[in-house]
Amino acid sequence: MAIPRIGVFICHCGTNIGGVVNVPEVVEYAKGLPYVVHAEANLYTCSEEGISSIKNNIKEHNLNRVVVASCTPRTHQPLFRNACADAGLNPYLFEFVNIREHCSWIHMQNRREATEKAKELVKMGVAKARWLEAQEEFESEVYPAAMVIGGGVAGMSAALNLANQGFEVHLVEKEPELGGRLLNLNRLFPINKAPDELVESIVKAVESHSKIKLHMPAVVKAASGYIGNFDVSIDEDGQETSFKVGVIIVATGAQVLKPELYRYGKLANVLTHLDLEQRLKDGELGEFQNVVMINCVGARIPERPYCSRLCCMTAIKNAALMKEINPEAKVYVLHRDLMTYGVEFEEYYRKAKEAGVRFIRYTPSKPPKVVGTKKVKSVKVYDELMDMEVELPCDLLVLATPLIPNDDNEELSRMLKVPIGDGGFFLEAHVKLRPVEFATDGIYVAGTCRWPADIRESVAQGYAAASEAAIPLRQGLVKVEAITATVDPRICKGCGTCVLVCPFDAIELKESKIRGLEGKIVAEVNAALCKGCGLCAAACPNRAIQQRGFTDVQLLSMVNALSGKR
Amino acid sequence: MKLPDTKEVQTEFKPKILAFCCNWCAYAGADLAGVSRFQMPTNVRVIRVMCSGRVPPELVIRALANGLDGVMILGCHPGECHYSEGNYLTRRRAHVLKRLLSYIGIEPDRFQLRWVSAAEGAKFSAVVKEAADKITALGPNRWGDKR
Amino acid sequence: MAKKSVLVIGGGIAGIQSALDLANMGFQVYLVEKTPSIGGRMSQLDKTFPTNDCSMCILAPKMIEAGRHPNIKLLTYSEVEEVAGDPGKFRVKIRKKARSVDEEKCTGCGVCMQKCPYKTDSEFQVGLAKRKAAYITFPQAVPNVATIDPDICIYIKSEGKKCGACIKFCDAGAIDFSQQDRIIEVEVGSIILATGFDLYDPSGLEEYGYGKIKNVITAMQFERMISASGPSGGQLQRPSDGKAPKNLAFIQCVGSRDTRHKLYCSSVCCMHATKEAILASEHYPDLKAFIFYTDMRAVGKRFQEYIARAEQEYKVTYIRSRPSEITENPDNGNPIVWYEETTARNRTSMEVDMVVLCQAMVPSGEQKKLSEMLNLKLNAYQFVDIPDRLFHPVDTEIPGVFACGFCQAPQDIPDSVVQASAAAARAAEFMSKEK
Amino acid sequence: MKATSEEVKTSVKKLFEDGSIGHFIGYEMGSDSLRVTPCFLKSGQAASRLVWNPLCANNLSKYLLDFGKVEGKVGIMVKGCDSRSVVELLKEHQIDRDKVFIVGVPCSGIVDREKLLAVLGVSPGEVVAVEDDGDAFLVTIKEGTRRVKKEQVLRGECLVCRYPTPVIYDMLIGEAVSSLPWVGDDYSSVKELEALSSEEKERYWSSELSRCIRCYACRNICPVCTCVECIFDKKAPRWLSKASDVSENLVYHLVRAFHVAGRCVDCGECERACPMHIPLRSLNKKVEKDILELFGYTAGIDVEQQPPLTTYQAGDLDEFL
Repeated sequence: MAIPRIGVFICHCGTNIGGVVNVPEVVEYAKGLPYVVHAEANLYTCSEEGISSIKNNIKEHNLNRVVVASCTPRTHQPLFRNACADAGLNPYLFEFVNIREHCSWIHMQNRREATEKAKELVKMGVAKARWLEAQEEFESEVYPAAMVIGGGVAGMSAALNLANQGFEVHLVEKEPELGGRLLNLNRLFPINKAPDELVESIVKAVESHSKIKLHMPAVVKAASGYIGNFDVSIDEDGQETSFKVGVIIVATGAQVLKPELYRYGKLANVLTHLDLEQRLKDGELGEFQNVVMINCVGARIPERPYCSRLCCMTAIKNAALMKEINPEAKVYVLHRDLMTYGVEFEEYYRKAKEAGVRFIRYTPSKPPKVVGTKKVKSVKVYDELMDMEVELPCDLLVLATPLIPNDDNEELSRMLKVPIGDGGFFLEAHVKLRPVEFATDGIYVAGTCRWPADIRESVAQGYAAASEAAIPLRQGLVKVEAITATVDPRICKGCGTCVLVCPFDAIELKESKIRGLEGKIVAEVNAALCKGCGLCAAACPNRAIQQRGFTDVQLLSMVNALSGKR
Repeated sequence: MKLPDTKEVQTEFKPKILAFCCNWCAYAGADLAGVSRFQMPTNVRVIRVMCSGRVPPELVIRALANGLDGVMILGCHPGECHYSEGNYLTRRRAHVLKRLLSYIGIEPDRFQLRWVSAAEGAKFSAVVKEAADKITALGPNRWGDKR
Repeated sequence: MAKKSVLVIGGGIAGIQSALDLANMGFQVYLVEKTPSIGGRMSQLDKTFPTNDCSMCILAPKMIEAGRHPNIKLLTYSEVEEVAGDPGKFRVKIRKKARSVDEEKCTGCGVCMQKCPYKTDSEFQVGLAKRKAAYITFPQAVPNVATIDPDICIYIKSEGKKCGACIKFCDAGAIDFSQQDRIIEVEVGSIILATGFDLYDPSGLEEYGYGKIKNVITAMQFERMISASGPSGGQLQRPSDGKAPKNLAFIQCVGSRDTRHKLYCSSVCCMHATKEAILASEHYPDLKAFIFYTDMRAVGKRFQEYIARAEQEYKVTYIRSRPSEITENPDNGNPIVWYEETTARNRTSMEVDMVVLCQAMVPSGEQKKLSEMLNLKLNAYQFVDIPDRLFHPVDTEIPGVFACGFCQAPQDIPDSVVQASAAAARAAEFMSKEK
Repeated sequence: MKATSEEVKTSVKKLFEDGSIGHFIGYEMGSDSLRVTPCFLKSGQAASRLVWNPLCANNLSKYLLDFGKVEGKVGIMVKGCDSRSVVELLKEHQIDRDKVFIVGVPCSGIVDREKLLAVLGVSPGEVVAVEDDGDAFLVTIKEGTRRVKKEQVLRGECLVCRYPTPVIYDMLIGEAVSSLPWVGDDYSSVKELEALSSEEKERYWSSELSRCIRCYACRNICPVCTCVECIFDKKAPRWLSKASDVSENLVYHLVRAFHVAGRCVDCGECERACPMHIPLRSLNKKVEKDILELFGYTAGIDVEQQPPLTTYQAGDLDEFL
């Protein structure tokens, strides 16, 4: 290893760091650390100015290690690694020190100690950097096919998009029919059309597409592998089928809550909107004169705090339809906040009001009460505006209940190793900027399995997931971050501990082919399967297996630096 | 066995605590604590590892023998490990290690395993505060540089 | 064979997302942004709801990636002039405005900004601060190069007779007043519109006194004020006397859901007011924030919990009422909010130190020009019309032309990012068919 | 029937003759009549050197590692504890089951040489022979034969031995012994230490560990310490400084205890080898006890059983306070 020449770049982040940590003092301190040949402060190291300073200094000072002390590697590591690469330095010779999230932002009242802590963090980073080694990323080919799980609108949109881009798509739907939730609807908001024809045209396009292989009714039984190379096996109508795909899109949808409120299921004239739509579709609704609809049934309550996003529009849609069917009918919508966001929903709401639908706002502390023993006769509600309880005659009570996660989310989550978050919906990689990606590469999420969404949002997410999935498919090659495990076969005693702890079956005991070690049984890592967790490295008794980027010597150096040892 | 009480009373003792955080949950939780500006004691220094399961007992033992006053391993909640089962293995090791450390006289609070999710910025800061308080109460680690 | 190419108009988060997706898929992307830097509205935000992630922190890596991507040609300070040709083969003329700065030579050091003697209101700081005639919009600008504003530069106005300080002090020799606007012609298979939004001027709502009552500001101004990179370094300073307010009132639906102004709901104001109230309470633990709202529209992931946190942890008070008027206490400059209590039905008032108006958001001004150029239909509110909103949510009526983000409907960042990726997918699909 | 030296000799000789083994690792008498040493045989003729008596303390299993490349099978003599370390070696693929022939001998306890000499008040040269006699040893010294109760003179691990009969063997000489009458609470000494305060424990272990001269005898003799390059011998990273101060000794012994966690079979070799009389088994017993309590696992019983620290149950104890 060449003698380390470490450059340290310390970011003010405007005042985010500089306002708390005495950055110039940290710079001076860094200059005195072993192997540091250059240290400087930047207003924003992530700005083009900061980046070019890194590049220039790599050249000027012949740096062979770079340490940036700024924010979090979780967002900025790729940027600085790329800067190193641009300047001809292997990107793995870069080390990140977090002095913002882990220092300045959490010690705003204690500048002295924050500065001391920042120094120590930099010292630890430099200690690790001294032992960094250049790494080559493992490259693997992407199998040019996708699996889309779920044949609702989100899944079908994703499948069609990828198929039209020329990729083979396996569409796996658990029901015997495509269309998902839409099939149960009577009309769609805000266009007020029946879904049948609209869905049919999409279903036809999917079914007739030469690139789409439809598996129906089918469920995913097992999935293993990694981006570019997933082995999937499904149960298709009782038969096991296996295939290979490069990417996976999860678009499994959600279900509608059947509430245990307002005597639903006990009184015949209490329906959910889904029940109502089914009856309308089947022409089985019958006569009605006084319709009351209650929103937020089972939603926005402590045990289910979220807003299901689309129930308000569903209620408005059906309320207006009730008026349309029977203009003489009295139709009330009892709501909390009315979530008619955007342009069209607001208009939709206005039109329903104009059509004579009455909207009454109730407060959760005084919820509506159902009157009647065999059937609902009336609904009592405290009207906030009138400041009094009103009793509304009712021969049809319709409840707007939220979308809730599918029961099989957890199983799928375990199988694909993707997380479930708030309320049991799938958790995306970043709620703001990576809404349709999972943290696991090569697996994407769209539609209501991620969060309640209406049709256009689900379709957009389907397309968006297809867009992210098309990237590796089109690139044809993915690179794996070089933090995978490596074995020193000279030291490995072939005990197999690493094999036992590896969650990904990435390690095997094999006869060595290395000269001088022929025939010795040693552990061998399949870089394509290794996900870089480092479990093996911690378990190996003689440390013959190491995780790149997190080696023993690197971690130990940090510990020693922190405790003032060399 | 009767031994004299050797506990020193020190004023202004600020323990130094090392926290290994897994990249996916605890480190992200620590980031969130930062983004949320949850203020907390300055004692803790974080080392990022990809999984709590990467932290070998050797490193914890070494850190304590070096004189660090406390070592924490923070990982994903059971069942939420990014690598499925890393934290379960960590949990087994930690149980054994904690008891072993206690056996030779290193107070149990000096080595802690805690679960912090990516969404638990507040929990991260609570964990840091709690550790700092407890370890401050214990006083300096007497095993550091012991001759 | 030349790469298939796409034109993305608008360098905000939506445009950046579309551009990055397509570039990563292997398409050549022309990303056109009318201001000197990409970043858009998101770059002006301090934090983002509901995680309180620092907006610039999550945006900057994407901006830089877009700036350095080999498949993205960044055309900032540029505007589309003409679109001709047919779907699959659009011929586009782009005016790259004279920056008077050589982008290759400029290092973004900012010396010209320091030395330039002429000032105007900073767009980035929403008029809360001045910028120079020579300026870099904000520190993380991509590209990080200076621009000289011809409207106020005395050198340009005097045709080189006066000033020239920037030329004198620029070590890099990057100042180039001989630059002329350039017309760049490109041929693209597909076009993505991501032109974002402008802020509705609340001075039209005379009852709220914006522009007359000093301590009535807009939400975007507040955003800059509370931001560490803002003119006051994150300190709240009310305009009349620079004092930190002890209480704040946020007024929702200013110009939105209003028959006299915009009928639609701007979709994000409930949440950004909540965020701003939280941020203010974080900076000033004793501060009291009141939010006057119509419906609290918190429909996204973790939004309800965010509101609950604002109420419980930060003691933000939500008042369901649309204030009828704001007057000013002449003694101390305090705005007085007049409103009707929902239940008591009394007209009552509240005197606060500062009022923040959550103004409506409207399609950006360039939308109209672009629609004429493209012969594209806009709806009644000037948003891009999407004929089949449900099943083709990013397709305009012209094949090969897609629209995403705020230019087609009010929406928050994640929804814009989703639509941006969706538009990229549709463009890729469209160009795959056009083999 | 107890196994005798004679039976061992004939059996091993036969094994050589019928070609079952090409090598044998057993015991022979050593420098004095209170010592046996390992002996390595290549043919049946030499089998007459073999002995089996209550002095056969050595765990021979580690020698198998040296016979990896020889022709034919290697025979080895194992007591209950030794057989368990053989299980561990098999589990970790350090030896090939097809290449070893395990001759098991049920064991009713091994004499602790130092304890015996102290009890009798004699020097080593004065003892002529030691024989097993149920709950006592018959010790022949010049003056005659004395019967010494086993509890007084057994090695520490034998006092808590739960596996007197080998758990794996190809041939068992003598009758299986199911349990030993004196074995009660396996962990009473561990519990005593556990009950101390942190300060008391610290004083105790500081004093014990301060004696360590880091000769590494405990590691070198340990049958499950099989690493090609011990982490303490590595230059980069250097886990341990050369100084043998208490902190460094602490690292050494704790890490060692952890490395054998779930693998240690309590054969007691480490403590027997320690020239400074550090109660090393105490650390190992502590870990053994915890692993049994926490995960219900005992090392060295079943080759197919997965080591406790390489697996988990979702319902494992989740309490850390």
